[in-house]
Amino acid sequence: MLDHILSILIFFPALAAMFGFMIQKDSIRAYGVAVATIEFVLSLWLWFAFDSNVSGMQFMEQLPLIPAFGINYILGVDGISLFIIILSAFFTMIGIASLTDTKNVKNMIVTLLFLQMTMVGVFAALDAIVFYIFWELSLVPMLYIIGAWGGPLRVYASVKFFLYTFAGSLVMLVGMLFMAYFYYQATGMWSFAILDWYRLILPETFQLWLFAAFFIGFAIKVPMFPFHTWLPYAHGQAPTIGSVILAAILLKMGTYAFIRFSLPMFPDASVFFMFPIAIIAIIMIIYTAMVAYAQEDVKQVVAYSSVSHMGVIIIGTFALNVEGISGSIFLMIAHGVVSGALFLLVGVIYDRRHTKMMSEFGGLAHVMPRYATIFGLMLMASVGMPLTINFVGEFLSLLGFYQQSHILTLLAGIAIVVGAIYMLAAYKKMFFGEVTNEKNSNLPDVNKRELLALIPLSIITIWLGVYPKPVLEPINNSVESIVQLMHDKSITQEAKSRIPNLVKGVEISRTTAGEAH
Amino acid sequence: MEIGLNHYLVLSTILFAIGLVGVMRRKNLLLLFFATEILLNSVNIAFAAISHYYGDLTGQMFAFFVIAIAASEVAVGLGLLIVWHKRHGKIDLDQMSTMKG
Amino acid sequence: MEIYLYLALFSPLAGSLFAALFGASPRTKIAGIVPSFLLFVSFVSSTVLLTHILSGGDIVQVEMMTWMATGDLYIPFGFVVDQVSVTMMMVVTVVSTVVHIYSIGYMDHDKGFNRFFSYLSAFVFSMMVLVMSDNFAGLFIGWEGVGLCSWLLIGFWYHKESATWAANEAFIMNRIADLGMLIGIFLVYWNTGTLQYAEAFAAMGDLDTEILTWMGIFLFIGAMGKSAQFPLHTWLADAMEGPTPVSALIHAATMVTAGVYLVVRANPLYDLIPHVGLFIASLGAFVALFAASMALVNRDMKRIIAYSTLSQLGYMFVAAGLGAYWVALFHLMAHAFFKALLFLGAGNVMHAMHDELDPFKMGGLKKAMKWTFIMMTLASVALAGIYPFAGFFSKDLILEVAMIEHHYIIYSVLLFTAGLTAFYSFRLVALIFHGEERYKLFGVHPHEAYKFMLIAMSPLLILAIIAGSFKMTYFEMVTAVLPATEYHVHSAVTYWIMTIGTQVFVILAIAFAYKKYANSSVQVPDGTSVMENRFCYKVLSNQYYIPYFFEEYLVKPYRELSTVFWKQVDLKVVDATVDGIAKAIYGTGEKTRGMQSGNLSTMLKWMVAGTVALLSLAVVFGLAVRYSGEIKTILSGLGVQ
Amino acid sequence: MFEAIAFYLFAFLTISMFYITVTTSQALYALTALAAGMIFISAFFFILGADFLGAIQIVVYSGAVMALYAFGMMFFDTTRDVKEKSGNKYIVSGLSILAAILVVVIFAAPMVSTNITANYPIVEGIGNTQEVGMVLFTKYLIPFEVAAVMLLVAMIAGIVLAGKKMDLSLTLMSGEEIQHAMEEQNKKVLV
Amino acid sequence: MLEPVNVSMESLNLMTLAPMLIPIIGALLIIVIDIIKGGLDKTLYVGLSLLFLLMDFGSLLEASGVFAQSGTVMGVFDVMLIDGLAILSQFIIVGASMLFIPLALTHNRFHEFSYPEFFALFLFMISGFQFMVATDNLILIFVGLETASLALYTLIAMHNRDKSFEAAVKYFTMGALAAGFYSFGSMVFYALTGSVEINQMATVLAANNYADIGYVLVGVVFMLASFGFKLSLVPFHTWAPDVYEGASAAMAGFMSIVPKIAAFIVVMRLFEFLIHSGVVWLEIILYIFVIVTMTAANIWALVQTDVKRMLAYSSVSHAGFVMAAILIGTTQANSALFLYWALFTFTNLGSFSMLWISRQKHLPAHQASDHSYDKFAGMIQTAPIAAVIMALFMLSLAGIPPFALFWGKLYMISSAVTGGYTVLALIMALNSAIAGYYYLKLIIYMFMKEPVVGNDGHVYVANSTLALKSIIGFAAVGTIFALVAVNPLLEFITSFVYNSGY
Repeated sequence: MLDHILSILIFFPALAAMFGFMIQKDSIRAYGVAVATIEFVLSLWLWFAFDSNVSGMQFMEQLPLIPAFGINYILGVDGISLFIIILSAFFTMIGIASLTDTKNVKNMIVTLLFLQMTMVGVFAALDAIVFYIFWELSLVPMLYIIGAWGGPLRVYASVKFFLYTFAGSLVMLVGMLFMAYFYYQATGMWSFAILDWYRLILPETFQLWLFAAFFIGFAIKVPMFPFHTWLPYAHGQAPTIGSVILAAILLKMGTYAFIRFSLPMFPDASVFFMFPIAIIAIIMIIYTAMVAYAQEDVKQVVAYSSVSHMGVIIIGTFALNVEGISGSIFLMIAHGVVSGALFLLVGVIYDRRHTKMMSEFGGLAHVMPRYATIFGLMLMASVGMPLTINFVGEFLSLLGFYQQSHILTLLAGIAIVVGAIYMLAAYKKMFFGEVTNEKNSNLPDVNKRELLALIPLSIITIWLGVYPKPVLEPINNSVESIVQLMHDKSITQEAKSRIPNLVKGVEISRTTAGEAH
Repeated sequence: MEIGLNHYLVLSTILFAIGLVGVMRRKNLLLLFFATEILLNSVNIAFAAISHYYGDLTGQMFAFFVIAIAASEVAVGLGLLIVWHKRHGKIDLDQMSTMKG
Repeated sequence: MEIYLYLALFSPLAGSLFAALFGASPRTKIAGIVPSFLLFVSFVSSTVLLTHILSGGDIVQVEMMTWMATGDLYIPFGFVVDQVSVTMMMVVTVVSTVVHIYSIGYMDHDKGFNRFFSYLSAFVFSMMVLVMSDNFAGLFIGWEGVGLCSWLLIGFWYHKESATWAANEAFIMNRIADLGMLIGIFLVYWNTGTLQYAEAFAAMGDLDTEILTWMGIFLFIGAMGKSAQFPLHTWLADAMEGPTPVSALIHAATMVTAGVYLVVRANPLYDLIPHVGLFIASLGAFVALFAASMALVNRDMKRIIAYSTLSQLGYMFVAAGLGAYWVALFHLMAHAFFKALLFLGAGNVMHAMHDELDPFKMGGLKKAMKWTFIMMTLASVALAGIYPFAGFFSKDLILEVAMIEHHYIIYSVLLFTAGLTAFYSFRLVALIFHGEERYKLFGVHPHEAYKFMLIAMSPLLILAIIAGSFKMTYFEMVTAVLPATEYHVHSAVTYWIMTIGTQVFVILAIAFAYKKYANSSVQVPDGTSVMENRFCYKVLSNQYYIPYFFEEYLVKPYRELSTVFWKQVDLKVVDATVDGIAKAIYGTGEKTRGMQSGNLSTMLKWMVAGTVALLSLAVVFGLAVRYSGEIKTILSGLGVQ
Repeated sequence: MFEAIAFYLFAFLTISMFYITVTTSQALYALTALAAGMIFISAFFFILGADFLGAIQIVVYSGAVMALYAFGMMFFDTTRDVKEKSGNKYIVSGLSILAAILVVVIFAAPMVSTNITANYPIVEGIGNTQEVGMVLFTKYLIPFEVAAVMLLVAMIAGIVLAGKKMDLSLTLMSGEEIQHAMEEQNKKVLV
Repeated sequence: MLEPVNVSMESLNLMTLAPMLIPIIGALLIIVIDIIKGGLDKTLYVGLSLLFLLMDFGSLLEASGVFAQSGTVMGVFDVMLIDGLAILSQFIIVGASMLFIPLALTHNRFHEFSYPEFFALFLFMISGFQFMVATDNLILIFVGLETASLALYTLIAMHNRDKSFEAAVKYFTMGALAAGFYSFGSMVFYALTGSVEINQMATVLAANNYADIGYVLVGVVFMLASFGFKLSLVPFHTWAPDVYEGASAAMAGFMSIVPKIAAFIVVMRLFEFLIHSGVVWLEIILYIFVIVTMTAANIWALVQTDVKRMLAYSSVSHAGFVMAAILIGTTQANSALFLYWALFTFTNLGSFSMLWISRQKHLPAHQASDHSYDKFAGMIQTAPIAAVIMALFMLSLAGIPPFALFWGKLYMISSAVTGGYTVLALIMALNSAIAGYYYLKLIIYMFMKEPVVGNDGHVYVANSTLALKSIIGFAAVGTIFALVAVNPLLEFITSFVYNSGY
């Protein structure tokens, strides 16, 4: 069973979803929770069985799919993908568990289970086409969730989300086909296996073009400035559960793909584009943070804050050293937890008041102290308070990038300032002051079902903030192998010097830092 | 002066163009079908001419089949027109635009 | 010894969590008593550690567990109790224990009693982490932790707009500085490969001065935020919106001194870059004067004390910047005691006056509040630096340092500031306790604070009086890790002239303050007096218009720019481009769908048109091929290759 | 010389006939002109030695097709003036003239006719019909048979479309109406 | 006198005729049965047609076995040409027809199916298409094409309502014009080469070294115009939306597949050699055609309000997409064409069948046309399974993996990449994104809108019978599990295409 655990993780929820059609409406929630819990337990088992000292892929599965065209069903996890898989299982579980009563609950739960399949699939896939399949497929359930359960602009938002991402990923697909073609030219064999592609050393110009093609697909997904405008709509209109999963998992696909595809496949291009991308990331960080500050709708604040945080993740990724990449992966998980929790929290108040406008609130701390506390905790995590989960990621990401550029890191570091500005302003508007709106004066505090989701998230937020080692260690091992691969593969002098060589030890990286200064 | 293949080809082209004028200009479907006959016939001249100048029978064969095709087209075309006429009492194609966009 | 270390460190956390358990329940005394007791435990443990260190014991260093480890980066939760940190621990635990006990009384009637203790103990924990950490990352944890607690406590009365505003201001300003600190930490890491103090400092000797300079600057930027140095000082005065015990603990005794602590802790670094040190000292001197000047005219009791704190922090930075780290630390300690005392006294007054803050509306309170009067007067005396109180030993030492290091400008500034300090301190005392009982106009019936609150304050009083006598013991202790420069004015005559001169100057200032404010002619100013309309007064009472400047030129533009970014850029440019593409495509469809008119004639025309278009292309191409030679000639004639 | 005269004569005639066909507003004129044009075309066939084709042209076109059209015309009652809303004449004439000119420009050029081998050469002294028959029933047997199928298709199509059964549209009738109509039909059959 | 001709039966290879003769025999049989005893139920004719198509399929299997063994076979005086292309395309033609025929068994009665002639004509049409693809003789192509087309016009008109007559007349008239173009084009090629057989034309042109490029281009222009009509390339596509709308949905689905694959084969035979001989102009023109057809049709599809018309434009766009294979002209591209079309068959027939199954006799007041988008609003609530299946087809058409058409798109774009057409590949990809919108629109209506009051979902299965359901089920299964079939399909196709020399 352990040999096929990844397949099981992928297809179990889908299968369960099919059976879900037959379940009575009354018991569908219990069914959903049960399935998601089993899935989560399986994912924990995966973690348990995972050997964190091995840097390469584990639990590999291979099955020919279209061997004539080099497409195979290849799965595997390493430290990079492991935790995102667990996170997606976790979020589906608490998402279903804390689902509020909506119309068509059955459809919702079935959709969520399908979505889970695609999420796990994306992170477990080691074949570009299999990856692409899940990548695209993940759009469909999300489209439905936003479009069917969303706010007044839901159709616009869902279509925008879908088409934007779809367009981007098609460009990426062309890139993949080119990559496969180059592989074919080099070896005479068609292959879409990522691990095969890793071995391919491309001339720099090819790298640049391919990097750009992949970049468009990933950047829209992340979303990077200026491709981010679908996100506020999607979040603003999506139901709580949609926003949670979108922010926690789906956005991570983009950044994950950068690490899985762009960096190891195009090390020279990565170095070439490092500064432009860093500048985009900085724009994301500062600009979207400012936009977030101007928002009137609390959900939009969180939505834009996601973009801002994704900027930090990108910065970390393009630090191209172990610290930065590990940090960015950790931050992916951290941001997943925190923004997921924040969206859940916004959902809590939305369920009670059916509005998300901050001007409608004020003084909620009087009425809903527990809610205010948990919100406060997540707020602090979001602004990167040490000993919360976000800090570890942010710190490492920025630390990593500092090796590449000082001034850009300084600019990127503004994240911690502007992040605090919009978050505190929003918190102040909602929770502080007197209760001005009559409708707010008798709101019930968070109930048990909501706590069911929020308490575990709070615990994770603190736990991984204080003791990130169990997660960071496997990540670190896998990242080291990727960085080494990049170093070995790179052809330009620039890239060789920018990407540290881990084999020779730390000396080289230090001198480069000294020179760069 | 010698009449060469080119003469026939040009003649064929001119007739073909006349056919095109008819096809584009005619609004009465019956008269439009006349124009399509012209198109096919003009080509037949060229086929016969080429066949003659190359001393090859294939051209004549082609023309032969074109005639057959033209004839069957007439049958089907008239059938369609009859049905339409029964319903509407007219065969003006301007009134035939319920579907558009 | 490690057990004491852990006890000292984690007792406050336990207290905080304990109080947090009662967070949602109504006020119970136990939520105050247990944390106070636990803090006392922490205090005792710190004392044990102090005695251990004093008795020549080894430095206690523990590594609790790994925090972050990736790549070459390795950050543990490591704690160290050495001479410096133990001093800080003592200061922190003493003051916080006092403040906790005091708060039981002070917050007696507050709804958020339990919550308050939770926050307060959490603060102490963060502060302990800050001072005890053995690496920069741990320092940063504490650094941010105290910031968070400060935010929570300033905004404790969150229904007050001003309080929450001040809380956010404090947090954000600190964040700006923290960014500098973070960059400093990155610099340390990438240049030394570690964040452990010991190893990092050891490695710094081999580094470029330029890098070190940057390191020093960035770390100091962090310190500037926490210690509210110009231009990041505005939050401190606004932070007085918090409950008074908070001001005493956080914004006088402990947190604001973290910046000084950082510079002291990083002394091996700053020793290597004296020019940065000089900058720090100059800034400190400037802030000392600058803050004191604002305190002169202020009409808010707590703000006056806050400015005085700011001013004293300036002193400390002068000392630290000039390399007299132990002096800075000493002043830090002494200051903590008397300033906390002063704040707590102010708290008593506030309670008595029903949260009135304007000293002009008080007067003659010495009858009603005898003990408070005594304590505040003594604290002010200590602050003014009158022999033999604590302030004398620490502050005069700083003047001497400036003198000895030949920084006469700094010296003169500091000397002048000392006079100002005396003046505004006693202006306050005079306005509150002497003169007419103006409060009667406002129908207030002041009363003395609870006995146990006064008793709780007494250790501070005692320390404020006698702290100076620890000087030699302290010196011997801390010089084990800090540069042991002794500052003696070489000529005894000069020394005496200086000392006595300073004393006289200060006493004169006090006398002047008494003369001006302790008489019965003092009225509640109504904005009409000549003085109030003077330019200087306006500048000072508006804090040099700096908050105004911040509001007008930073906050407002930021807000407006944000709105512009959202409404104009994000929606009208970025998003509109995307939608524009979509709309353009859709619009093209709408416009051209007329091509499909449904008319057969049109369709046939399209077919023919298509064919003709193809034909023309074919002919063009055919001709081009046929005449390609000629075309090439023509093109080359035109210069087209 | 005779050939040239004949060519130009018949060219002129066909062009004018067809021109009348496409421009006249009298359907009858159009039909007549078309028939005449067809016959003149057969003249070209005879000139070019494709006797069989010429005969077919006259028989099929003038005989069968024209007769069909004539019947159609009577049926549609288009003997009167045909009123046609003419669209933009410039487009029509412009496109056609352009097409003609473009093709003529190319066709005016002589062709390189090397490498051309006659696959089914015209042998002197044998009747055209014989030759045609020979090729038609060997090489083009299959197309010939398929043409037969095509004519069958056309026949069926004509019968079906013009048939009475098309008058009632089952597509537009609801289930009950169809039921009803069927019963009516059965009655008729019985009667 | 002519000498007598001796022809041995072996040299005729009469077996090559078998696949075409079977449907002709079937058609004749149906007519004969109808003459002997009229008024028989349509199920009989459906069964018979299916039977003969099955036999046809069987004979194709036989032929493919022969091809696999001995390569291309010429037959009957070298008129018949049974190569890989012919076999593959016939597989698609016959396969799609087999999927189509059961659609006659609707719950409601429609006019055309009450005629036995319908089935006869249908079978004649199939044989016409088969002749068209199984030869390289322009004459036989023409005759086959016309046989099929004339039957098709009639089949459309037999639906017997105003729109279908209008559609048939439009189709017919434009078809007549296209026939004129075809004959003119053939004439030019004949004038150039003295032959009407494509391989000989290629030989002669190559021997002349394309000296008469002007003539060649004129011929190509007219051929393009005529096949542009058949393949509905912009601007020759104008019939497509109207005819699809006027014809019954089932017939529309059929039309979007079978005539086009037949035309593709001819185009492939005709243009491939031209492109490979470096007729740059053709390359450019095809490039333009591909892009304009894909893009313009997509853009028009965006603004449609009727699903069937939308699907019509989408079919146009797909044709443009596949036309890229002709342009690229590598073995991979040509294989991609077949793969794409085989997968497209399932998906498109499936989606048109979904429309067919929901066809009402009389439109309610709120519905503007047979299959307006409004009709499908809130379908998920009233007919969830149908909605899911429909969505599936839409997703497949949009190229969402892992559904059928994705693999076609993937392979097609890959062939563009491999062939060096980078920009084309990108444009193809981006067009898929534009296309996503209109497919999505239907999904949005089905899943995210509230149903019209009084719609109990019955309308979506108004025409439902077991036969229709099984066809849809079959198509759905094919669409979902295409993944499994792609590999064998691809290997099969590639070997056939490669061995045919394309």
